[in-house]
Amino acid sequence: MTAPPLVIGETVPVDVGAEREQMERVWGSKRGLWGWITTTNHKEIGKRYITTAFIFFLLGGIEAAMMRAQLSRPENSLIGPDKYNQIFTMHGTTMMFLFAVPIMEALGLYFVPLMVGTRNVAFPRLNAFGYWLFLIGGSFLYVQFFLNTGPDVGWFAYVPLSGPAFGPGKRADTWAQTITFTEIVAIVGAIELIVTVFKQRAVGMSLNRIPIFVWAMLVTAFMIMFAMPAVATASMYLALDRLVGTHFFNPAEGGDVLLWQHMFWFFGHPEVYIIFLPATGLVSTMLPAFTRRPVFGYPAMVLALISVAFMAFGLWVHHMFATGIPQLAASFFTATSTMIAIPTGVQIFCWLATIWSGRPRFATPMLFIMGFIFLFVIGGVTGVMIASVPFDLQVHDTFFIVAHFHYVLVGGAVFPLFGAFYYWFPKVTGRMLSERIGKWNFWLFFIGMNMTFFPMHWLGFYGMPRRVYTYLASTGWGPLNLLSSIGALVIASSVITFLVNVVVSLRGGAVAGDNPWDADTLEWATTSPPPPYNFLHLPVVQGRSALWDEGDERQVTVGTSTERREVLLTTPLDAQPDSRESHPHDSVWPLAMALAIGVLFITAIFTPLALPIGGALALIAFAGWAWPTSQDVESEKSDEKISLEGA
Amino acid sequence: MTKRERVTVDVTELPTIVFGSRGLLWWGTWGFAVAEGMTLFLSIATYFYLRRNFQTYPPLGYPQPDWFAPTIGMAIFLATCIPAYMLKKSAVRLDKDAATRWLVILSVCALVLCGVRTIDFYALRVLWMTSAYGSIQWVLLGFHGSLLVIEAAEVIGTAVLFIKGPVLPRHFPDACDIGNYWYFLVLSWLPIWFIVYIGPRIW
Amino acid sequence: MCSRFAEPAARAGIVVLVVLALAACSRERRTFHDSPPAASVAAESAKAVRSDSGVSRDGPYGNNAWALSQGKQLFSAFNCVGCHSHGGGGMGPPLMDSAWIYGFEPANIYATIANGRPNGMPAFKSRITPQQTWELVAYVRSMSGQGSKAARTNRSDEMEVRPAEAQTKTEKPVLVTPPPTVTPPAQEGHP
Amino acid sequence: MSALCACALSLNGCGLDVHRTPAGAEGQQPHIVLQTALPPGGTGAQIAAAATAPEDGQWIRPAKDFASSRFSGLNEITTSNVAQLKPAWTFPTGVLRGQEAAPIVVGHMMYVVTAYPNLLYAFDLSKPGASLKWMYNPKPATSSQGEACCDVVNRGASYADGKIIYATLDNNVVAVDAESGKEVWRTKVGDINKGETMTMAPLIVKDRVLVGNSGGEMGVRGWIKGLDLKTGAVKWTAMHTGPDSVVLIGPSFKPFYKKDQGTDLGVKTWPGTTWQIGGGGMWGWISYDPALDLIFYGSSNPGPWNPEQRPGDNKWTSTFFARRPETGEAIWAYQMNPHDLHDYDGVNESILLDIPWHGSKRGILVHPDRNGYMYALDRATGEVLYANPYVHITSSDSVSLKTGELALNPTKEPKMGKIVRDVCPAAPGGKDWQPSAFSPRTGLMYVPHQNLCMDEQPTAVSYISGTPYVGMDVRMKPGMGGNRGFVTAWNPVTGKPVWRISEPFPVWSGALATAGDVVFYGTMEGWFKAVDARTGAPLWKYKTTSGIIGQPVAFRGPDGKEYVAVMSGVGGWSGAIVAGGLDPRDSSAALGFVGAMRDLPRVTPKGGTLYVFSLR
Repeated sequence: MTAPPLVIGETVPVDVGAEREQMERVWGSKRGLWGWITTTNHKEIGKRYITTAFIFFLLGGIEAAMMRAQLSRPENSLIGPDKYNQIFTMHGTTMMFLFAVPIMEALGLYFVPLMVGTRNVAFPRLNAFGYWLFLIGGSFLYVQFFLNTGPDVGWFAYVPLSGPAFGPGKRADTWAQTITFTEIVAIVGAIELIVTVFKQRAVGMSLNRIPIFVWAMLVTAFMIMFAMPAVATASMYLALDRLVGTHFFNPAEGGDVLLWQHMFWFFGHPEVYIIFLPATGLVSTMLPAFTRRPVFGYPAMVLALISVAFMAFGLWVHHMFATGIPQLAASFFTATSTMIAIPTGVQIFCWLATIWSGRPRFATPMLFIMGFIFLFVIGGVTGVMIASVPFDLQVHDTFFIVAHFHYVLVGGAVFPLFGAFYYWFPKVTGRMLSERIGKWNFWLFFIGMNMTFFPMHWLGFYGMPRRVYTYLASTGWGPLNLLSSIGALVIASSVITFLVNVVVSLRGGAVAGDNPWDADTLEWATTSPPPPYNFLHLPVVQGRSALWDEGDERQVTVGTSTERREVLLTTPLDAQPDSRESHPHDSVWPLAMALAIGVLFITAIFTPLALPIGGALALIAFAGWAWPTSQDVESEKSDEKISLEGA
Repeated sequence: MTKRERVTVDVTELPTIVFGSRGLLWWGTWGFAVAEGMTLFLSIATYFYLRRNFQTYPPLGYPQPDWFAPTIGMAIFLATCIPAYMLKKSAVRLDKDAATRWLVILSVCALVLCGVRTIDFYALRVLWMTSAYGSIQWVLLGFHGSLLVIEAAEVIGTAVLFIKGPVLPRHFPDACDIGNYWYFLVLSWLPIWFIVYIGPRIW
Repeated sequence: MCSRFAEPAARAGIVVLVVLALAACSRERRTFHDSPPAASVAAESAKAVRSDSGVSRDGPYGNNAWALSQGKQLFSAFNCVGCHSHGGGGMGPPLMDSAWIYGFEPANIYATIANGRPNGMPAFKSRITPQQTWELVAYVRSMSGQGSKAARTNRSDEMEVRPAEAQTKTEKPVLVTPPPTVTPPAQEGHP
Repeated sequence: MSALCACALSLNGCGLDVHRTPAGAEGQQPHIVLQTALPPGGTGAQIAAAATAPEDGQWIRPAKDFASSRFSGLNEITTSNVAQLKPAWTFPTGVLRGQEAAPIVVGHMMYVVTAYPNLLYAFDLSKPGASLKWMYNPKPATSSQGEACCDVVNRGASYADGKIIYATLDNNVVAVDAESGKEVWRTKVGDINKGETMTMAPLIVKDRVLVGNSGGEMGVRGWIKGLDLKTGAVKWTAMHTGPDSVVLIGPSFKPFYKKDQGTDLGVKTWPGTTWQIGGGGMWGWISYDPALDLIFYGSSNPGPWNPEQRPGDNKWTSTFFARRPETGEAIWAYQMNPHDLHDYDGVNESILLDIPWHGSKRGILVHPDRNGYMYALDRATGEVLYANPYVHITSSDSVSLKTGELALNPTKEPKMGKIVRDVCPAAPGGKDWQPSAFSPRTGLMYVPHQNLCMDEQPTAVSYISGTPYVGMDVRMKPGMGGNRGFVTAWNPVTGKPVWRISEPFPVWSGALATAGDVVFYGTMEGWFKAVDARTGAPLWKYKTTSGIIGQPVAFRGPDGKEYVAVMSGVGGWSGAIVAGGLDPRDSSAALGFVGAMRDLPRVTPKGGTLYVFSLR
């Protein structure tokens, strides 16, 4: 039963139950397993994405703990060199490719449609496909690891170590294919985000009004579009070298090993910002809720995001100072590496100004934000230090570097992420996380983090190299390593505290309500958890802080179909209503396509037959994906605006 | 859910079929084109990076690639912009018969070009496993070739849909975006054709 | 929700995993420790015979990628390359082809490397440890495509002088007699 | 379109490395390029007077005379009747390896040494069909086969004092009674366990049997020895590395150029003690000038090939020596390839000539070196009169006549971790062992040689006694023009080629010039060819059962007719792919020669047959 049509100026009646039911029917997924595997709802997929990525975080953490256990004393024989090689490679690969980038994109895929006030991401089937492919790729890596075929060449897999001559067996192939999986996943996610942000924003949400997290995801998505192809190309060269004997990295036949480093770091450095920018977006978006004021310097923040994104592509060579690059190039990249501290500093000062001028409330998310600022500044300072060539040459490949990038990545991304978990958990589940356990969680993490990684600066100065599975007692590195390992134990207990908090709160946490933090962004305008269609009536936005600027009444739009899935498209800059576009139904074909691609990539390691077989499977899945079902035909009929004979 | 809502915008009258940058697919298509274009750009960068490792190009002992057949292929490629253009025009007119016709023609073109691509590989006169020169030549060709094959599958699939299947209104913008992507395919071929077949004669 | 098909599926999954694990194990295992040279060739060869009847007819390392790559380095380090080139032969017979003079079983090749052969093959048992010898055996066999293809490499970081091991045709080994000692033939005079 | 199809076909037809293999060797016809006109009276060059041999119809040493002219004064076979040449008789030796030996004719007997196992056959030419009279088997150690770098060849025997004397692969010099086939003496002069072998043909000067060792690829230390003709006792040994005392450098040693002067250079120009395994064997040709009482020969390449493991000039490898035959004392030396980079041995033949030079007569020797230059040296002093390229050279730019130095091309210097491409000539050089001939009637040298280039990559190598000590991956390929062989007629007076015949394969056989103005040579496909000595025009050819890498000789039979004999049987370094059954897929096989010879197995089988031709 359709509700009576609303007209402009009318106030929405309180009783919208029938309309809700209708929308539930149109946008909801089937119940049970079938519904679970066919859904294209961005929140379902986003939740899965976040959970899967978090599980990879736990696995990566277990690997880290194993390494710390092995290094806790000199000449430890807990883990042999061969296993150790695999473990540190798995740790890096997992954290970078299966946790950090995916979880940031996953947060974007969950929250960006909510924050911009639309019903789903732009290409929902592509979104489902992306998740399945991520799951297959990640599982593939771990299955291979348990089959003793885990990569053992470091997370940046330098040739010639990872090449066919010195990387025997299939271990490096596993790495290369995992990369292929994750870069496809990242690129499709990025395209969805870009199109969602440009075309599906709520009416009135012009570009200068979108939440900073959305800005951060937009900028990140663009970075992914330009950075990921580099690692994709490089890993394709590597795979070709290894599987069919091309000579990209064979200097004897005109290849070049530095080609790998250039291409990898052309991706690899922006990668750091692909992880870090969403985290700053999270911070900027959470901060207003805990300081009771809009974030300070919105335009400066956005410009800083964009300039970081540009500069991030101009400093990859600082990873290669030890390769004997020309002095002029070294100077240039030293300059850019130092320069990127400026926009980053702008952001930090904006946050400080926001806190200074606001009324800060130190709930758990806020604690994580404060922790983030403290740790990230330390990581940033050591970053500026190693931007200088002579210093870098001294500490290159030592534990100093390990300390530096863990401060940047754990401090700069994991802390905001945990803050975000506490902040948005109520929106996703409808229940608050326990603040009491949360404080334990934070302090254990903060102390453990510093205990683990601060000593590593010293270990680096003392000359302890990265990636050695043990060291002699006479080096004197034992005590600091032991301290570091105890710190790892503290971090582990903190993460366990978090898991306990999740389990306890899911059962008996306080019920959250729509907007427990009294925050200003649009996702808090709907129920917790949000319905499949997100908003019954798509909101109209009045200002930068959507919920704070709307007054007593929320302005909404009407006129999108309730008979079929339909999204409202707006103009890219000013977000004026432009068209209504039908939206695809749930489908199993994205899963089928992901399986086909999975078969293609995985079997490609073993036989060139993978190409025709996987290609044929993908073709079938493609046909199934694109061919209109009777449901499509049905729902299209409800659109009376247009007919085939028309025009 | 306590806040009062007031309707201020009614979008009932908005169109449901839009073409070009007003639609989602246009953005998606160019999104992929940008990512793929970046990959092509990096492959071309690789070509020039590896070029520095050879005193002569092609390296001594390797024959020049044949340029004649690939250049004819390139001309055919350029010519296929016409059916792509006509396809776009007929799709915008929502003219199903014309769109079907041009899709079939474009399908034939795509198949012909797949055949031409096979000849292109022979015209390299080098195998990928003989040296980095051969490797990059093959990868440039192969990478664009895989885009071509995938696009051929899409064009043919859409043609079959227009002939056999239920054609929905939203398929017209889809067909239009096939034309857009085809332009990308042709445009990206030009630099590759040039550096693979003409380049070794120049540098 | 899915307990009915979960059990057989899980069982099948376990079987598949076990098979994969076995394949991956023999391919990816890496043995770093080593015993000194000059262990008894007979005892080592006996080990190969055991492994022939038991685990693998390709010798202890025929399917092991690490051992193959080690064998390849040893093949250069111990100057095997000088005589046999990169498999095509020279002073010594080619190793890429199907013809074997002194036997193609791992134990035969072990004995050849360790003890030498009368037509110029030197004995290496005082120089190369048994494990290294087995690695060499595996590599030598891989040159003609014996053993696991998945464990072999697709190219070297060197000048490309021959198709890589993984791209070499798998030959069917045949025994050939060593070059005969020459006996003067009867004279064939032409009027 | 047709070009395209052809391209497609060729790609399909030839498999992996089609682009490195020359097209259709079999179909390619040799062609001649006339480069300069030959004066009707010849160039004016003559065989060094004291080193000539009177034409007695015999052929008692491989090079015919001490001047190494390989010129037969017999003139029954001429340019006009050579087309009627037919096999008179043949003899399959039963040894199917490379046959490089020259048949030796003494009186009514002919003697032939085969490749390993170095059988010596004696034929009685006076019997119908030249029946086998006896066979001598020196029974060389079988393991010596594994120490010979480039096939188990033997370059022939010499006759003196009623004995046939030759060297076996396992380093025994044997003297066999020419009548009975009984061993007279046997002297072991080298050790196969150190990688030493012997393949050269001894030269017998007065009562000295001069022999040297092979093994520059095995880390041997090179030497030349003078044995007593009567007893086989070693009378002197001159090493090619080490202190002056063992190199037999004494007060009368007067090198022409400063770069070759100094004491104990055989030690000082090597790092550490590497001179002890530094190569520099002597497995090629020796000439002798009775007037100066000097022997002339070159030493072989230094070891290992990887030059980075032996910085320095590496004296006295790849060096040309003049010594006294009685005592071995060195008189002068000239190092052609200091710190040799590309296996340019100096062992090629030298032909002793007297030429008009700036208005007067000058006694020179002409030596086509592996490095691609034809050297004309003053026999008495070692001064370089000219050194002109006879093949395409990229490895060096020129030879300075002032300092005697070779100006290397720095871009072709092998460095670890690098691959050097297109080094011309390749490791076997512009010409390898295959000896040239000289005709006093035309005054031209007839030089059979090859046209190859190579890519090379040094690798670290450690010395293991008795195993190869090379440290270089090599991949050879055809040189400029795509053909792999030439026969070049060289004007020794002007230092310029006169005409040149292109052959698809390296011309790995020796040449023979006769007074009938016919030049004979064999090709690796198995053709035995006769060409006009003045123009190079093809006159006659005969297809034998296997590729020819032997040395043709001419002699007068007991019946008074002129015969031409040659061994057919492909092998040697260039033919190792066939003789050793090597795998053509590995272009580094046989030290890289297989890379250029992949199509040879399709053209010729193994063989080992003696062919004797005559008019009838």
